[in-house]
Amino acid sequence: MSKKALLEQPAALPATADGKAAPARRRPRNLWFTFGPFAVFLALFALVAVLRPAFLTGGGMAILAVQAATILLVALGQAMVLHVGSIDLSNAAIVIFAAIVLAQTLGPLGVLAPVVTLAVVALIGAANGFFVAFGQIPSFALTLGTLGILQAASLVISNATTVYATANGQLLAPLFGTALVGLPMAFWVGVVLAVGLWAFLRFTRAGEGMTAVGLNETGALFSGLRTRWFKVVAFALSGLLAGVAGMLVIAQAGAASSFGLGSDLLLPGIAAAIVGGTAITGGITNPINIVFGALTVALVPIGAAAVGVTPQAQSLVYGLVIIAAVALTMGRGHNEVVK
Amino acid sequence: MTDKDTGTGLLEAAPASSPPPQRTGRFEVRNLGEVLALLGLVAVFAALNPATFLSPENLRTILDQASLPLIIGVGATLVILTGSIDLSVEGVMGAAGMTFVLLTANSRGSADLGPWAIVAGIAVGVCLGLLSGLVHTRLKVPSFIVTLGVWFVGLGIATVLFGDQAIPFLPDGGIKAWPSTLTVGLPNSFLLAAAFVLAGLFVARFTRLGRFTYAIGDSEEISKGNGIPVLRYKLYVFVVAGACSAAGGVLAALKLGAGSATVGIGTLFLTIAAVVIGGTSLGGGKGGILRTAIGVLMLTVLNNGLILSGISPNIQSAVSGTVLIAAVLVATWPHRSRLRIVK
Amino acid sequence: MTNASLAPRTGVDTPALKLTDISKSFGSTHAVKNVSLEVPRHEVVGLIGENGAGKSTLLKILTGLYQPDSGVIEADGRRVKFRRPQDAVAAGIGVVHQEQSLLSNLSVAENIAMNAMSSKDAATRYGFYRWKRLNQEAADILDRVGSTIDPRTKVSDLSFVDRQMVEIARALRVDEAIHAAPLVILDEPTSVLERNETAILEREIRSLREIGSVLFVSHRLDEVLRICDRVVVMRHGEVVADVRREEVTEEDLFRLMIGQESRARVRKGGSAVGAVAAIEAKGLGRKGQFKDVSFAVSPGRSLAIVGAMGSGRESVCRAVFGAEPVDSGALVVAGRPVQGWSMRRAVQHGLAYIPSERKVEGMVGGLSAAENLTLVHPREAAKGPLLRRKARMKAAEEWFEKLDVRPRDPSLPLGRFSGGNQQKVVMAKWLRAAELSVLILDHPLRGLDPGASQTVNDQIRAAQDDGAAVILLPDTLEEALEMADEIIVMRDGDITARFDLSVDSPTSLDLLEKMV
Amino acid sequence: MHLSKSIARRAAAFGLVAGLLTTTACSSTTASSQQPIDKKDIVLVASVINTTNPYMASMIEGAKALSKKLNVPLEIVDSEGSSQTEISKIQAILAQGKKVALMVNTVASSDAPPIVNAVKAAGGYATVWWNKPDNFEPWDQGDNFVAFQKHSGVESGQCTAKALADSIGGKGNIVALAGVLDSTTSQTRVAGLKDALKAYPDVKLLEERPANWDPQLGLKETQNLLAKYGDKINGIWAADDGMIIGAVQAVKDAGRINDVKFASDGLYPPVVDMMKEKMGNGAVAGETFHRGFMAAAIGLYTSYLAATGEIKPSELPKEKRNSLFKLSCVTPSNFSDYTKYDSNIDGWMDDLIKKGPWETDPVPLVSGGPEKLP
Repeated sequence: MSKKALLEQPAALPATADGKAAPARRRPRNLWFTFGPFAVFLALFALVAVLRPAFLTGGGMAILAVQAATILLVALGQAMVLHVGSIDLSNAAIVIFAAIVLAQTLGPLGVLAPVVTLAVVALIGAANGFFVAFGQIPSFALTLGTLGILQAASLVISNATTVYATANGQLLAPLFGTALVGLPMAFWVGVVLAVGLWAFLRFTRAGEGMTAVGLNETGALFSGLRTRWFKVVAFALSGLLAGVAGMLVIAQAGAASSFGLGSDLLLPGIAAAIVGGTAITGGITNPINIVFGALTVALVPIGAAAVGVTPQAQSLVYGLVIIAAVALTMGRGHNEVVK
Repeated sequence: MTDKDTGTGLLEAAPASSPPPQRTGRFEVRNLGEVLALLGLVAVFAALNPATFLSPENLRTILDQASLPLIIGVGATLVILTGSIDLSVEGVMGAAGMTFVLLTANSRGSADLGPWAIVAGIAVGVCLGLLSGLVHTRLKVPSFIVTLGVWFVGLGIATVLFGDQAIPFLPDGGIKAWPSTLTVGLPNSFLLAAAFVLAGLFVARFTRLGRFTYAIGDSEEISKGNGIPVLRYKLYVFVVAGACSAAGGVLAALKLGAGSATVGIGTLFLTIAAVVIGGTSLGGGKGGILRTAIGVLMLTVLNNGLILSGISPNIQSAVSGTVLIAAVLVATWPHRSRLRIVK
Repeated sequence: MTNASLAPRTGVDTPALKLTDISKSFGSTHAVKNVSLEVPRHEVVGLIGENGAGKSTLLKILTGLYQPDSGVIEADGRRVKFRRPQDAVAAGIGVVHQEQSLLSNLSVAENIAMNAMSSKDAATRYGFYRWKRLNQEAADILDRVGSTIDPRTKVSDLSFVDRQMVEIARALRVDEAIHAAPLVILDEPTSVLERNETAILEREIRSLREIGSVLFVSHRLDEVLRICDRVVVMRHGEVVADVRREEVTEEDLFRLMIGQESRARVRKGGSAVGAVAAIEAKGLGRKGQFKDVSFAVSPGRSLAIVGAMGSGRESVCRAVFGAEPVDSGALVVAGRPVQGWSMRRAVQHGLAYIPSERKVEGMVGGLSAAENLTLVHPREAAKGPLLRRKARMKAAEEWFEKLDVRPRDPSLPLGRFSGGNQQKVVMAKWLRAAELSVLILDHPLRGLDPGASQTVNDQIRAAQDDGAAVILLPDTLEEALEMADEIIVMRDGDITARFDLSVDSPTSLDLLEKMV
Repeated sequence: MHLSKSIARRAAAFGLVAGLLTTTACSSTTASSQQPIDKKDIVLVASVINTTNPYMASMIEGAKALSKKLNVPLEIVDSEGSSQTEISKIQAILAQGKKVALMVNTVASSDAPPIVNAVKAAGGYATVWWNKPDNFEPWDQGDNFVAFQKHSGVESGQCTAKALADSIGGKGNIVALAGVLDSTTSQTRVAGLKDALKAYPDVKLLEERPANWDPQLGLKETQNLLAKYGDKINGIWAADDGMIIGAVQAVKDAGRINDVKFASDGLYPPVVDMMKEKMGNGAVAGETFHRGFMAAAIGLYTSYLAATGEIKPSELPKEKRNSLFKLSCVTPSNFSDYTKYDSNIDGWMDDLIKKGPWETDPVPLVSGGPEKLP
């Protein structure tokens, strides 16, 4: 490692020699880091609104918010894991798992069901983190494995069919039933959580510790920080937020099944996190911008359909827009090497 | 310029204070762990299903099913050796496969370029690889997200090509029969895959492209300092990967005998899991194509064996997942240290 | 296989390298200002200067990594422009970088050939390798630098000095291919070498002078005076002196370099032995690293451990700090034996470790200097789990004053400070500890210029006065003799000698013979 | 640190978006309209699971044909196999303020409620095909959820199973390829299969594997099953022709096309050809006939009638709101009676518009749901 570390140039010649490695801190760049995701979303939204004014008047924003809500939660969880330099491929599977568990417990346990569910999935997430931190298994490989295990678990407990939240559905109804300034409560839940995470990263020692881990884990380790536990926390948060997303699934559909609503949140989640300016290298994350990341990712298919792109071409558009959006907003890490 | 060993968060840094690895053999099989694991799996399933597992038909099935991930694994390994990753596999397969089917003799009668159809299919893959590579190297977008996007682009192309007409079928006999025909008792599909693996090994060992791939994976900074045109070679690697995926797509289309946008379904995670199980480090620079080949065989044997042993499909993914974790755990256990950084 | 015929011989009087008014600036900072210098044939020219004096930039220009804003470079009397590293290579300039610049997962032969290969070379044809030839060529060159490394070995399996040899071999390899009279640039090659290894290197450099010329960059003044025929001094990006060796003393150079008198060396005796040792090792052992290591350091006293590469002394320090496990023996901190020792526990017990791998282990370059400063011991910078950003900034600014850290902006990412200033911050982050009991320093002065070195040493002494026990792994024996109250000599994981400097006063030679 | 320079800036960004949101506050409507809609405001929407599966392609075809006949604009929604995409795209169209007459082939049954609610909120009319939650009945949801329609899965399973069993002489071993594990359609068809096999004690169902409706997976699973049971397999049953296409390929590769029989659901054009050319001397033993274009048209037309007020859902009998449509068993001997419809889609559309959604041959309404498992 030394060899690579030593490559850092003396400060006398800033790494900005070719402008690429400009550290996040330099003003203009920083301003873009702050507003980039918002600007990109605004631009896309405006584009759709111009091409289809009806989209705006027809409550397009509200529909967008509904779709963005689940993506946002998954993306926030993913961002926390990315922030400590790992990745969680299993969080979408956790969403489904949580939804199924919730659907099955909602009847018998009532109000307790969500609590129990969240506790369970938080533990699952923590387990992921534990294996990564203490088992020293690369998160990519580990969560790829847990992904399979969780899928199986969902199939087994749901008996491979659709599970309906028969009783106490009203407990979750408000999430989509009630609206604030025209947007469903579910979305605001996500926004509040985003702000919370932002404050956590910025104003707490643990948050700063996580940032340190993401930027240079060895350095953090030699500073006597609980780097391993920070990872566990990050993964646990990912699980927890996935659990909340699972609640939204039930609130939205009243039922869950292994391949149904929510089973395909993994890629949108990652995309949203990165469009939201999260550096895949870790240590650079702005949860608030992920709100716009999620909105952007949710907007692309809706917008494409709204402006009437032929169905066959829509996933093509999706791919291109995501690439472009990321190219514009991504947090290019603290180093020039991009992998 | 980097405070950290890894270029991307996904990747695993070298052990901080582990003893230096021993001199490697000619090819990258550093230790026989993977091979033994493979043999172990074979032994177990042979014991569980004495009648069926080792039957020639079944072995052929295994080899035939391994052929796709083997071909794609060659490209995927090269990309991962540079420390990047290529998620676009399934999309590229779809696009290339569809292109091929529509340009060769098919039930839609859209066109018949004969062998040129294959070239066209691969060309599509090369272009998509080029796209990934250019965006990644020039715009400095992490390969993870670029190739994620290209995945959708590829699927989109396939869907557009498919349009809203009937499924294009390949006529019976002729080229369609080729993959399953046996030569010296082995299915052509597997022989093709073997050829790809050997070619890959040659590239990795005897060409600048291959050696520079390792160099870049070890450290892009130092490689630059050594005058290696890092970006250009990364681009090459993505193109090669695109070509491999495309070849896989064409082969898959041949096997299916029809055009399908989802022809690559399930290949991506299978391949990446194989690379990881084989022991190639996601951090780049360490590992090799032969390892991946072994990983592919392990997973194919496992999948096939589970079916033969009548494991319920519901829990099959769990078993594979557990094996993946176990394999990685075993492989990395010796490197454990309180200073080891694992992403 | 020297192909002298190919070499353009424009007369021996034309310098191998001539720079005229080279300038390079980044934004507002002038890294290099109107630098002119000559490297005549068959001469060793020393280039010295503080960190940030512009040496590294100049070298990057000479190796084609940077293009100068203005000025002329002439090699063999011909104007050249280095756009890529290969161009410099083609002009016959080979570099031994300050950092290890070898690709550790490739073979020695490949590394030696790499530069040439990535441009044009007989060992690869149409992008295909010819291993036999590659290895043969490598073997020949290694032979010339008197090294017996198998060219097929992987670099990651080599010892440090062997790697240095490979680097030099590669620098020559470059010229072998194209030039008869090479110019080899050595960028602080000795800063990471142990004394005895340095000796080998010096011999090497002298032999280099016979075949070509050498530009030797360093800030070990004694060395420069020993090795070089001429010395060029840089300060603030400009050449402030260009003198022949005979004309100057170490003192002069020091003054030229940092523009001030060096402080006289006061040997610090260290306070009287305290009742309980702050840290005590009882027969510590770790398989393959060190065995049966025992020592005790009382508050206010300092222990230096010296030894060559592979003596295991680094490993001992890391074990004491909990960074490496021990198989045998016990550790006693402030009189109490400790179990389940880890870095976190160590920090809680007031141990501090300043690693040699500063950028990787010592700091988080992406965080601001202030954040680094309060990472370990937040103290006033945090209230429970919450951070107090204002208080932290205030504390940071105080330390910046105290240690004269430049630039004076604690909100900059620490990664963007120069090595010396980084080290000051790294020191400070440990010295902040209210309960600092043991200060472990692993090559604290490595790569630091004299100015920064003094500040660091002052801080060590200060900590010592405040009752901290110090364990020091010095770069040089002089450093050990200057700083320590007690010296342990290690060889191959064993302790071969102990000197209590308040009793006996060994010379560096005494130590050296116990080391090798 | 890396997050932002100052809270103020963050707050600014936030205020901005908050502002943006409030502007849209007024626009979200929750009023559900019961008034008949003027024809020119209506847009037909057909939502399919993907565009590449032959059945889906046929559905799109039917939707297009109907919209041409009715001269009402049409929007196709491609769910790309994802509930998320499905719902968001439908909502996107709703967002444009037009009144929709929707036919949706739901990706998963749990998608129905959110879709129906969204349509209701936008004052449109929806008919759901194939999948919906059991307890989610149109008559509980008001007029905007016009109807739920499907062909009986059990029947499909039964008649294909019968044909297969007979073709292998009432004796032998068969394997089954199911669709996506949690799909009710697949489950009911498998249930029908197992039920019919009760009548054939000598026919053994060796194994049942999910192939997710996908040809590629159909190929792979069949390869594995052939490897596992070798010549033991006399017949292969699939829940849908998409998978049989892969299965046939696998059997051909194994060179056993002449001694394995197939039965499946849907009578897709490629399968018609197989029957025509007597592939493997009649390897395809049994099929069911029902058409995507018919299903799509019936669904769309039902919604359309409700939208124009020509029918009032609340006054319809239950079997017209949760309906099972006829599906015909096809054998190599009689398939030609059905293929004629493919060549004359327009004619069939006229028929549909003349007779209404529930009386058009060959797929008239047979009974009311929900479907009972045997």
